[in-house]
Amino acid sequence: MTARAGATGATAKTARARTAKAGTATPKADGVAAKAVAADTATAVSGKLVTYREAMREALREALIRDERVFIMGEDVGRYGGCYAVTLGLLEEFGPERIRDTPLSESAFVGAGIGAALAGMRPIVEIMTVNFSLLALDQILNNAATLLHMSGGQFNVPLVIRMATGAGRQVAAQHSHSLEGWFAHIPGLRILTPATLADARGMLWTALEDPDPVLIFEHGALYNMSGMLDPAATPVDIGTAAIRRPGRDLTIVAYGGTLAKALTAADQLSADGVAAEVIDLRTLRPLDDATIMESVRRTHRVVIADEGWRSGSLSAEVAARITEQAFYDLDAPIERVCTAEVPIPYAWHLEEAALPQPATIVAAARRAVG
Amino acid sequence: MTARAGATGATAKTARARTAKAGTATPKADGVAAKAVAADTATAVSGKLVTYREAMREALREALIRDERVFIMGEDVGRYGGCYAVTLGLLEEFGPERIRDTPLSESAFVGAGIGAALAGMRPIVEIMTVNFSLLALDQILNNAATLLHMSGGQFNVPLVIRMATGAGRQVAAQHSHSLEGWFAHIPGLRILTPATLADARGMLWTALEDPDPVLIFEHGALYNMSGMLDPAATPVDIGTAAIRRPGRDLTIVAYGGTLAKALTAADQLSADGVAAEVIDLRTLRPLDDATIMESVRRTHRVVIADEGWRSGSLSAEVAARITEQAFYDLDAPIERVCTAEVPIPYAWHLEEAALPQPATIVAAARRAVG
Amino acid sequence: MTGQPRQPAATPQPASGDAAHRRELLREMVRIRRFEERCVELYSAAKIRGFLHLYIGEEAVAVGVCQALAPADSIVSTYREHGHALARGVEMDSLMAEMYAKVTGCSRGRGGSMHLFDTSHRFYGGNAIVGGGLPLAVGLALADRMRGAGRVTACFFGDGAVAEGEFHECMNLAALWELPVLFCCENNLYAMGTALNRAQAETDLAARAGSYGMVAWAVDGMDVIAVEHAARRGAEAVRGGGGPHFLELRTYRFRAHSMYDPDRYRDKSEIERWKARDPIDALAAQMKQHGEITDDDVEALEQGIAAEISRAIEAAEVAAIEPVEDLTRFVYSPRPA
Amino acid sequence: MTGQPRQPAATPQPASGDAAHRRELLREMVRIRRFEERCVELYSAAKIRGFLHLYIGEEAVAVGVCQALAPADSIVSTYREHGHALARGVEMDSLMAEMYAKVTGCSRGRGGSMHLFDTSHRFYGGNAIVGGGLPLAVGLALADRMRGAGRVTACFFGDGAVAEGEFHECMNLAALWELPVLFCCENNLYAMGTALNRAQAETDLAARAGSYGMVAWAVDGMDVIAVEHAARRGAEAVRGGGGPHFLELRTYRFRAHSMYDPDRYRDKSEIERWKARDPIDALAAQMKQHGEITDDDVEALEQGIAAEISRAIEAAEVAAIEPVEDLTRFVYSPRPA
Ligand SMILES: Cc1ncc(C[n+]2csc(CCOP(=O)(O)OP(=O)(O)O)c2C)c(N)n1
Ligand SMILES: Cc1ncc(C[n+]2csc(CCOP(=O)(O)OP(=O)(O)O)c2C)c(N)n1
Ligand SMILES: [Mg+2]
Ligand SMILES: [Mg+2]
Repeated sequence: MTARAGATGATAKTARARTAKAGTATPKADGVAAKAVAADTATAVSGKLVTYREAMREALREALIRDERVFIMGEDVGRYGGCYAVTLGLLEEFGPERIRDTPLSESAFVGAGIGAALAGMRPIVEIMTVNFSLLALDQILNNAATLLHMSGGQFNVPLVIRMATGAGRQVAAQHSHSLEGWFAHIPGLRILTPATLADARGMLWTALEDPDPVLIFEHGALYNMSGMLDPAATPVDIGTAAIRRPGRDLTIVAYGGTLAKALTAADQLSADGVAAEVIDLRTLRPLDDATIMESVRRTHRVVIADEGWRSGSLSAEVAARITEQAFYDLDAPIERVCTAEVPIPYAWHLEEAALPQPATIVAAARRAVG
Repeated sequence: MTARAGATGATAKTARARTAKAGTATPKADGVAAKAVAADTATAVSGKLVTYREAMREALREALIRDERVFIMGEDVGRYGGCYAVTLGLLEEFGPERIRDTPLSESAFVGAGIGAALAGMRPIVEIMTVNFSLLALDQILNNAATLLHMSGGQFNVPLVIRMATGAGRQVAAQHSHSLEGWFAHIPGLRILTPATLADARGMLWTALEDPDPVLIFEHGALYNMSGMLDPAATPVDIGTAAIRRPGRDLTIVAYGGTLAKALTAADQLSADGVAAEVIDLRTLRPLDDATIMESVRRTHRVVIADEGWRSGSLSAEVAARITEQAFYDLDAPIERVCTAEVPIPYAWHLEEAALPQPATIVAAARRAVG
Repeated sequence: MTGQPRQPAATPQPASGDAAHRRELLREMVRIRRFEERCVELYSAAKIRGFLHLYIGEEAVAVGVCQALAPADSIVSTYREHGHALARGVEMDSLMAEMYAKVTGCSRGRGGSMHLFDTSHRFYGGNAIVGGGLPLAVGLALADRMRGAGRVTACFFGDGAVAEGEFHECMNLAALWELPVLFCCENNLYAMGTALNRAQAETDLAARAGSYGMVAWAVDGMDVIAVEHAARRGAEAVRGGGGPHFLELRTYRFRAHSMYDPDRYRDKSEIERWKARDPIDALAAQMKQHGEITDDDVEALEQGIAAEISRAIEAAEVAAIEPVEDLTRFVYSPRPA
Repeated sequence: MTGQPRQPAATPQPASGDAAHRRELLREMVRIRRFEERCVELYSAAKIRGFLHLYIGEEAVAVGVCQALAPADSIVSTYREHGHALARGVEMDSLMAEMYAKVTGCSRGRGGSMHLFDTSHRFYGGNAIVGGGLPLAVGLALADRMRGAGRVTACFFGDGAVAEGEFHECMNLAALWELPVLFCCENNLYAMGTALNRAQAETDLAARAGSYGMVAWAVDGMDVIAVEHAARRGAEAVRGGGGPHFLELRTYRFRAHSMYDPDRYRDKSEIERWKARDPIDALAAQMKQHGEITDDDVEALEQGIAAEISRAIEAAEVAAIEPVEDLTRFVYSPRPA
């Protein structure tokens, strides 16, 4: 525990200073939120062309360089280069002690990450995909999320767990889950869903600075997304939502894999003269109620796009909170666009029909404003 | 597979006939719903004094007698008599082939239950408590719930899984979970939460008749609940909610462990002249929207009492649905009374403060009607 | 506690008795090989999508093991399952249609390459969670055991699965309850990019299984005759009430893990060494040497298979897809009236 | 792959060299016994609530193992942990206050009997999910190994945990990476009501551990001297870079599994047989025989312990409880400013 506060304390402080300066941070105050989007857009034209995968890799490299307590552990993160090639080249650069290939033992290596974090390391554990995270869920819930409270504040767990999530590539029922909503149910965790290059690049260091366990869900469809990214853009805040597109007629709440779809839907709606505001939740736990409610108070109509199965998805929590906190501001029932309640089928047309799509978001928006 | 339709087909038919006749069934039509409560109450005065535990045991015995494909498998279900003594005596009556003690291997024996169900048996798997179910969650989600659809309708899984759930006995963070809401997120499953003696007695056989996997969550605080139960009362329908107490001023939605608290709250409210209607969800998946909405359309105000942690709990789904389906009938924001977002502490006063209580339900109800 | 005491393994039946049988083995292996080779082309043409895991190089395992199984026996498989399905007798048409995501596919297009199912062949499907099929096999065997069905459940899984907790739990349960499972561990030395010796402290997987007190052998998985022999011996022992048996089938995949894998982690020379032991070439050479098959025979066999594959593709091409309205069909069984 | 080759175990240090040390061992065991006996009374008086799992009969294990540990070493425990905590040096006051759910408790009343934690003694807590502590121990050891800390992590768990998949995964990982863990398996022959031989195909748990290629011994867990000796040998080997070591400590719980357990599944005669091997009586008898302790010494020792327990109870009785307003404190760490 002491190691955390000791030797590398300076590193941590530097990082905090940087966080405060970073242009891509998304402050909570309303007026500024729009500026954050502008900043994001600005970054996107002046920087270097990178993919989401590369942005994530660069964040990992930076962490490994900045903090010697950081190491990466997971299945095929080393020799193979990561099942999504995120960690490609890191083994060669940092060696097998810090880039650790594990056996197929999700519970053991996630739990070992918790243990190493307890001992003051800063492990980044990669679970290939959320589909296999169930095998480690006991460790995450009953140890990572619980130890601090259960020990009366003695043992914190500065662990980062990354995993891919989501459907859309015809890999069928067992490989297409979107279960981040479950993790967002667990007190003691922070749940991040980077959906932009800046967040892919910037969330990791902030997560590593966090004294408590942070889970990062990377939607599989995002890895090949590319765009311009300021090479200087580093840490971003976590815990706030961002308005990715301002609008006055309705609020579309999205995150991770649904953000791009929501933005496409907003484009289509604007052609019809409907100005949709698009919120990227960014952090699923804690949810940034303030940003959501402020938007709803302006637009009075809400669509939530969530790739989870509808019943019991995160969208339900967002809807419930809006009804609790902005009930009298609502002019129409909240619409949810979620995944159909079906194991995701292999067939392309069935998978497409099962998932939220720009067209279904547009249709929901029309119902909401209609 | 053939065994299911074959040899014991007659048994199944008899059971269906009985279901239809059973007085404790809770039909969906509105007017009749109130009658169901009356029926339930009637049963409660004319029968035999039993505990919830005994009602459940009697249901298990009946199943073992009626259908030779039924067997029970789980940790300490045999020699020990079940960690809540539900299966006490069954080993002696039915022998070790049908009452199978398993090693501490949640994933293997739950998965083995799925396999045996695929082969045409009717396993009843007991997971001691929901706290250990995470170790079997992969099998439940990726196999039990998924095989039928993924196989294009070829392989159904007629499995029943029982487990205890809930907090309230000072057994601390790792033994106090209420995760039934997670299971209710999974397409392909049915989730039951018997909260009355009649349901403890009657839901099992209906679950066993179901061709698909059914999970039964028994709140640990209920096992010692006792009351009169008609010895003839057998199967009850699953899939409908029941109005346990009629009222016109607001609707309190509860299930499992919160039902008794909701009823107590309703008593207190009625002393103040507030007539609360109490709905027992009974089945968390599929949710009986019709019964809920019909009530909301009469009362216009809602409190949901759920022992899950608030964010992402089942209460969120219920609230979201009400906002979607009965938005214009609501006169006040929906109130949710849930467990505080904290690992359940050992200390009695902290645990009490963490959980929904009659007093907090009453307070929420006052806000709703106020 | 669950019945009969462990019996000595039954005397193995004479395996692969005659040339006709060997020709059949060869044909089965070639059939799997050619099927998958066409699948690669179809994947490039985007006719097949999602994950595609090839069995090329490992055909002797599926073909050899399936010889030992009776129609009433059950099979549990993995995501690398085309070989298991074909060797088991699942019709190629329904398999190809499944890869094409057509309603005529063995899983009506819902499963794809990783999730082939077929009740009529008691093929309990491909499982894409590593180790996830093991408990199903244990449960199928438990049911058979409780009913005295005299059936065997063959359960395929890879070396990687051996590291999963599920493996341990299932070995223990099967051994403890003496269940009729034939565990078939396809040890191809890699779990994706992770070599066995970088993943497991005990690399002798038969020894690992033996530590649960079950009979376990390591078998040359590149020799279909050896596989068949061992599988027959194992299956008969299991069927005779001898409890679970374990075969470690030492094999190698000639191709990358999946179509996404650039295969950076293996030496070309290692791959070449194993390719020199190609199970098809080996059997064909042996048969030719003994005059059991001619080049013309091989040619005829190839043509027959090519024709079967073409027919399967043609049928898949024109087959219908499941109507979108039926998306949520089969999430639950039809309710009894 | 992770560094130094496996070394032969270091020469064991002479254990329990003198009478004073043996008196200390006795005192520690009696201290645990009397503490728990009072806990039973306090449970009946509803001062202690929730689950309470007694270690009575197994004291030699905790006391013997903890002799081998240095202050910088770490401990991971289970829900049956009073013995581990006391033997490790966690103050009895803070332990009793925890059972009383007071803010002065070692977990501020949030943990209770099953979740004792103490940073200052590197006591990483009681874990109430069977097997759940094993990966933590592996991770603590991994951190130590990566930093060359020369520390040992002692990990306690029961025979029941050996059946869990987690056990398998952790044994493999620890052995593969040669991590400095001393696995201490408390084999008391039962997991709740399930006897070891009805739960596991391989009942020789040291052999099971050995199958992962780690050094494993079975030790008489009723003999504190034998336990200390084995633990020292194991801990030194681990500390010297010899990779994980495994002790199967053969013991027995004299009481029921928990306060809820009517203990229907064990023969009274079996319990009596084991009680005849009470580790406290055994050591005391031996010491008396060798004239290392007198009845007066024992009496004094008992009085000292009784006084310590009384003080702990008194302090717990009057201690404050956590204010309800602090319910959600410690769900997250205080944020950096
Ligand atoms: C529980 C789980 N973890 C990770 C994966 C991703 N994955 C798919 S196949 C595979 C390798 C499995 O290797 P092995 O068992 O040896 O089978 P092989 O592919 O060699 O036939 C991995 C890691 C998975 N499907 N399931
Ligand atoms: C994963 C899990 N399953 C079931 C339980 C319930 N349970 C608590 S202790 C116990 C028995 C454990 O036996 P063993 O590991 O031998 O330890 P002992 O109690 O004998 O010290 C069981 C089944 C649990 N806590 N965790
Ligand atoms: Mg392999
Ligand atoms: Mg035990």
